[in-house]
Amino acid sequence: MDLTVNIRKLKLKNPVMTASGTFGYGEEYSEFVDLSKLGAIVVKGLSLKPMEGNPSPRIYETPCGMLNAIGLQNIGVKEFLKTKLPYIRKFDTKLIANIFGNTIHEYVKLSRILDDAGVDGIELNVSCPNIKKGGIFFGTDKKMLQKLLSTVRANVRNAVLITKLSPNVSYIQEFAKIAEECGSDAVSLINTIPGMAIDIKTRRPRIANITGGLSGPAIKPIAVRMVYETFRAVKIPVIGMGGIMNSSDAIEFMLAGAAAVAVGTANFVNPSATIDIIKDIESFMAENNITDVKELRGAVKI
Amino acid sequence: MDLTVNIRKLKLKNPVMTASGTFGYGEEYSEFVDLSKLGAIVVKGLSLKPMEGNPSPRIYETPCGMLNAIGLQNIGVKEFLKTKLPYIRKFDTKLIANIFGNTIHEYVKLSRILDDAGVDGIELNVSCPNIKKGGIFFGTDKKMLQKLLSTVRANVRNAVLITKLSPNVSYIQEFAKIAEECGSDAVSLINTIPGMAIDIKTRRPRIANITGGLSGPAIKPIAVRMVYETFRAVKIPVIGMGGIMNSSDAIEFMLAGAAAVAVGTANFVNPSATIDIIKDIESFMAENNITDVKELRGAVKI
Amino acid sequence: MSKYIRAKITENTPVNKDHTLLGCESYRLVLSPDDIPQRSLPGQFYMIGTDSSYDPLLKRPFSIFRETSSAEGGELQFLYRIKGKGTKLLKEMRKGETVNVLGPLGNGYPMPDKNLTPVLIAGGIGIASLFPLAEKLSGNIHFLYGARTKNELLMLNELKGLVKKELIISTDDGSEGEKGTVVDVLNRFLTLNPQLSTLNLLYSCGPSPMLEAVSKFAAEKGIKCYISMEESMACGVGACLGCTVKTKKGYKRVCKEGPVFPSEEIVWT
Amino acid sequence: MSKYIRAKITENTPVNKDHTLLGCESYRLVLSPDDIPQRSLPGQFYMIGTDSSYDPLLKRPFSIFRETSSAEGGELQFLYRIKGKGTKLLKEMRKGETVNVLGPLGNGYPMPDKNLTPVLIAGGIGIASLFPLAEKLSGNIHFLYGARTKNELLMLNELKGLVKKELIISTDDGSEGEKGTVVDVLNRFLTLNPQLSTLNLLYSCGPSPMLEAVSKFAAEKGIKCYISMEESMACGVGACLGCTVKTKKGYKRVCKEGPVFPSEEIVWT
Ligand SMILES: Cc1cc2nc3c(=O)[nH]c(=O)nc-3n(C[C@H](O)[C@H](O)[C@H](O)COP(=O)(O)OP(=O)(O)OC[C@H]3O[C@@H](n4cnc5c(N)ncnc54)[C@H](O)[C@@H]3O)c2cc1C
Ligand SMILES: Cc1cc2nc3c(=O)[nH]c(=O)nc-3n(C[C@H](O)[C@H](O)[C@H](O)COP(=O)(O)OP(=O)(O)OC[C@H]3O[C@@H](n4cnc5c(N)ncnc54)[C@H](O)[C@@H]3O)c2cc1C
Ligand SMILES: Cc1cc2nc3c(=O)[nH]c(=O)nc-3n(C[C@H](O)[C@H](O)[C@H](O)COP(=O)(O)O)c2cc1C
Ligand SMILES: Cc1cc2nc3c(=O)[nH]c(=O)nc-3n(C[C@H](O)[C@H](O)[C@H](O)COP(=O)(O)O)c2cc1C
Ligand code: FES
Ligand code: FES
Repeated sequence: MDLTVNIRKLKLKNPVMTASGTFGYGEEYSEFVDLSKLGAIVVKGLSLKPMEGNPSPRIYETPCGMLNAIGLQNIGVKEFLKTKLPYIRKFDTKLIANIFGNTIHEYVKLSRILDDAGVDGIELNVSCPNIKKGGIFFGTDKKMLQKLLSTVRANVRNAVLITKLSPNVSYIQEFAKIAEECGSDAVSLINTIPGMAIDIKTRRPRIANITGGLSGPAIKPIAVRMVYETFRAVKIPVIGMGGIMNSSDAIEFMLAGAAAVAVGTANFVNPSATIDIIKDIESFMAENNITDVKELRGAVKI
Repeated sequence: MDLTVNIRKLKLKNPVMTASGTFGYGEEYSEFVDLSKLGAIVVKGLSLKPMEGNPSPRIYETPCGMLNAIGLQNIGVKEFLKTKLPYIRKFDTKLIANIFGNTIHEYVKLSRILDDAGVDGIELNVSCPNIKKGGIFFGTDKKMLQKLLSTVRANVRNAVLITKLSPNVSYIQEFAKIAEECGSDAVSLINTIPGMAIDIKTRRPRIANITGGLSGPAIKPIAVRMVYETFRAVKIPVIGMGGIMNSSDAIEFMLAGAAAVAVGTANFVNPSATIDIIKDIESFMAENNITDVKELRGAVKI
Repeated sequence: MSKYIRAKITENTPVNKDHTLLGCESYRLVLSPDDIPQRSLPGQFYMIGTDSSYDPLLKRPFSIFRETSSAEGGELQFLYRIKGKGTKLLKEMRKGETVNVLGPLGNGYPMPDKNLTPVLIAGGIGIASLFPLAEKLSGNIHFLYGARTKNELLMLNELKGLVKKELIISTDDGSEGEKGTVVDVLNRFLTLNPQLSTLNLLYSCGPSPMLEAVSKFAAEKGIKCYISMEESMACGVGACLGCTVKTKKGYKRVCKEGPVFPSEEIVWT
Repeated sequence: MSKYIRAKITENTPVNKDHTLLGCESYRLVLSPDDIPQRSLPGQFYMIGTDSSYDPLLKRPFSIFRETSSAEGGELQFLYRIKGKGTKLLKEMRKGETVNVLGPLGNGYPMPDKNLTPVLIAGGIGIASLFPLAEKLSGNIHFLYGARTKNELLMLNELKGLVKKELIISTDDGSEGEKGTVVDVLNRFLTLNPQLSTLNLLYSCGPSPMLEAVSKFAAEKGIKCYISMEESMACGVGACLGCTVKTKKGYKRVCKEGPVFPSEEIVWT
């Protein structure tokens, strides 16, 4: 049975990775998951300098989902390279660094540092605010995205370059096409969907940041639709995520067109979700006489 | 205790209306709901000619939500005026007709017919495909929306004109502003969010139409955020909906900025949801010494 | 008048012997509603749900299997098979807990002419809907009842006591009764009893492929046939237009114009 | 090592007399896990959840109240108060049903020097976390326990048997023990026992405003104080950064660096 998948030149032992920000730096889950069994570990979003993040409350549960506004708290790329990278390198898995910057320059610098440090993949989170243009996001502005991606592309030589798309657009496939044209090796989707909740007793937002990103099973139908639309629009691999809780969900994303999948909020519900999903995909393949997991890709019958 | 709210010149006895397509033509729920107690009844989307709708399956349950692709099946405006309007008129409530067309001309014709027939409000569903431009939606194209709304505006004299916005955009408030500028009396949001689900056994989409619209509690955080953003951007009243299941949800939408709310999927879960919500809003007001429901509007503390 | 009421569970227990076998797990649910709803007709159904969580969200439709009323109040009985999320959670519910029920809904089976002895054809859990029809007709019927395997068959003793004409049991795997599908059996039955074909009437409830086969059979032989259709439902009251089936007169709502349709009306796709 | 295991419910029953009173409803949950996790420290916690539905989705954190182990296996005990959706559903669960538990998590209370007799200050359901500390210290402590009203007080008899020094009960409404907040009581207590102030140590667990008041009090008097903080949690293992509190050294995770923090580290906002 062949579980391997390729994200361009990067070969994963299986299609299951972790979603950025939901698996820490791998270490946090090492008691529950044999990290060597994962297709890849995508770490919490990194910035050039360490970031403090947002005040509390940062998370709030909603029906079949959760809002979060962590505010991209992270230890910064320097500390990451010093302490976290060596740790993950002890395991037989691929490492993908998720990054974000406030300017194109910051993205370029980060990508270069990480590429030089030999990470396997770099995932650009383009849904964070661009300070220069105040409130405009790379991920929802096509021209900005184009500029960002082509500049970063010219600076990354070894790592595969993945663009993580924002779901907060009318036609996500148009953004995926831009990523493809600018030389992204793959696109990943979806990031969380902006949402809000209010405590009717105190009349305050449930999240200190006012709004937060919605994740979990609640958003799965939206994510599957976007993966389907994107798969039909681009030739580069699509990494699908958004509410994947079990192997059926993972297979659903692959049928919609995902070459690989990422497991996010499910880690919180079941710390060994990733491992369970890998095992259960294998059982599903065995039961259905599927010898190569790649057969599932985009195999939805229309 | 004052529960009345105004949608411009239209005065509702309370802020609770039904969401289009979830309450039939009122009659279907008359065994469970005293229709005279409702703020307004918004009927199933009407077109000029009767429409057949989509093949089955049309609905599928998802985590805390449901997908639907009814395909705008309806009896057509003529039959509506003949049999359904007179029925609803027997009750002491307001009647809002939800309409959609394939061309601007169709919207205009429908609005005129309904305005002449004396409906209290006309809600334009602008999230349906524009056949002329193949796949472009009025609701996600600002220029098209502008053209549509200003033309319809010039043709509606008595009914209040409500534009029902699509959530499938990056910044819904920009579309709300266009509605305001073009003379809409109010905006309503959100419509369902496009989604998809696949049966991994048969590999077929769960909905015959491939994609469907996601509604229910799952989308509430997205809807609350959009109402909040819209309320801050326009002066015209905002009608909030999306996953309202109970009075707390309804109050949450009002705190975010909704002048009135619409109850959709909740009717399926509890056929007397609308009535329960009205009663429970009253109790909440009594317990919290709120004498006028309008005090809640946009009263979230930031 | 249908009603929306709370009902206490008075029983929720397995009904078949080896009920843990995959795909066979069936339960009997007995409810005593707060308020007695209108008496139902055979073939009508209730929407049943809980309000403890939004997952599952929608109510699920179940045929009314039996209704009793006494001085202390009425009772509603259902037979259900475990299928997915909703039924899995339903079976976890205990005596004393409450569910919300909406009903009775739908049209129910039209009554046959007094001089007819109709043939009832149940497949699998379709028994839940045809059993009360058999009771209402005082057993003056032929009953063909098929399932995939022995374990899936329910209410066999009750049927034996009730049915006054032929009762033919069949299973796909031959583990009980005749071997073959219920349609095979129907074919053989009517070939052996040709006098029944012309003057008779069929009623059928079961999985969709079976209903389609029965309908085709009825059309070929020119026999009037009523079938109870299944579609996913949201509202159950005709408002959402979610449960439609294609008929020669356009889409019709299973929850309102159905679930029982004359088989010749259905457009099979 | 913390573990993620399934555990059968062996008890899930109300613990206070008039437990239906609003805001007071408290339960004891006893679990027998499939696999015995590492012994916990007082102040550590478990994340508890079910997998029957995605609503509620996340596990909820509960302090470990008691741990026993015998030849047949270990038992985990929790005390919980009904708050929202998750706890409401938890109380509906019956003996024999299973939950998923993740733990033990967090740091737990640091042990005091042998020559000290610390003062433990519990507010409301905070008793669940401080009771095992009192046990571990063999009752060689002073214990101040406050609640809004009589009905909210739990484990009074057990406390009376356990605490060897002062045990002072208080309620906001005066329905049991002294009238006033636990901080009022603390104030009076240390004024009456000035010798305790300088050499002593406070441990506190309870609602956030109480912890803030205790912290301020400790700072004023220059007493070392450990408090157990509460924040909404998603992962419980330090991965999501959802549960942070502001400290003088930046945001720290309640689930990992906490839940117990030296009170002087916290930046109250
Ligand atoms: C009129 C009518 C009467 C019925 N009577 C009975 C009965 O007496 N006993 C019995 O065991 N079953 C009966 N069914 C089928 C029963 O409603 C489904 O098995 C049940 O809804 C499955 O729910 P689930 O959550 O377990 O499965 P899931 O597959 O998880 O359900 C997912 C969704 O699909 C819908 N759905 C899936 N299958 C069906 C179906 N076959 N029919 C309708 N909705 C479906 C559910 O309502 C839900 O929204 C009847 C169906 C109809 C339409
Ligand atoms: C370390 C720690 C130990 C705890 N020990 C106990 C205990 O022993 N007994 C007890 O009764 N309670 C304890 N709590 C509080 C308990 O976790 C909450 O009361 C519970 O999560 C509320 O869940 P709910 O679904 O009923 O309420 P809801 O308000 O519906 O919860 C909604 C969401 O907010 C979160 N949340 C709400 N309030 C809290 C809170 N105070 N702390 C953390 N998350 C919260 C929930 O996890 C959930 O995601 C502890 C909390 C922490 C952080
Ligand atoms: C707590 C939390 C933190 C996250 N942090 C990041 C991040 O740093 N960078 C990023 O690209 N996505 C981040 N995400 C988004 C996830 O990677 C993922 O795209 C999203 O949660 C949808 O998947 P899920 O529904 O499986 O969680 C975060 C999500 C959560 C819930
Ligand atoms: C079955 C169904 C049919 C609908 N039909 C229409 C429609 O005809 N016109 C329209 O504008 N919105 C329609 N909607 C959208 C609802 O009016 C509402 O905007 C949406 O469902 C979100 O609210 P809810 O989550 O409370 O259901 C429909 C929704 C559902 C579930
Ligand atoms: S279920 Fe809504 S119309 Fe039939
Ligand atoms: S709960 Fe996730 S870091 Fe603490």
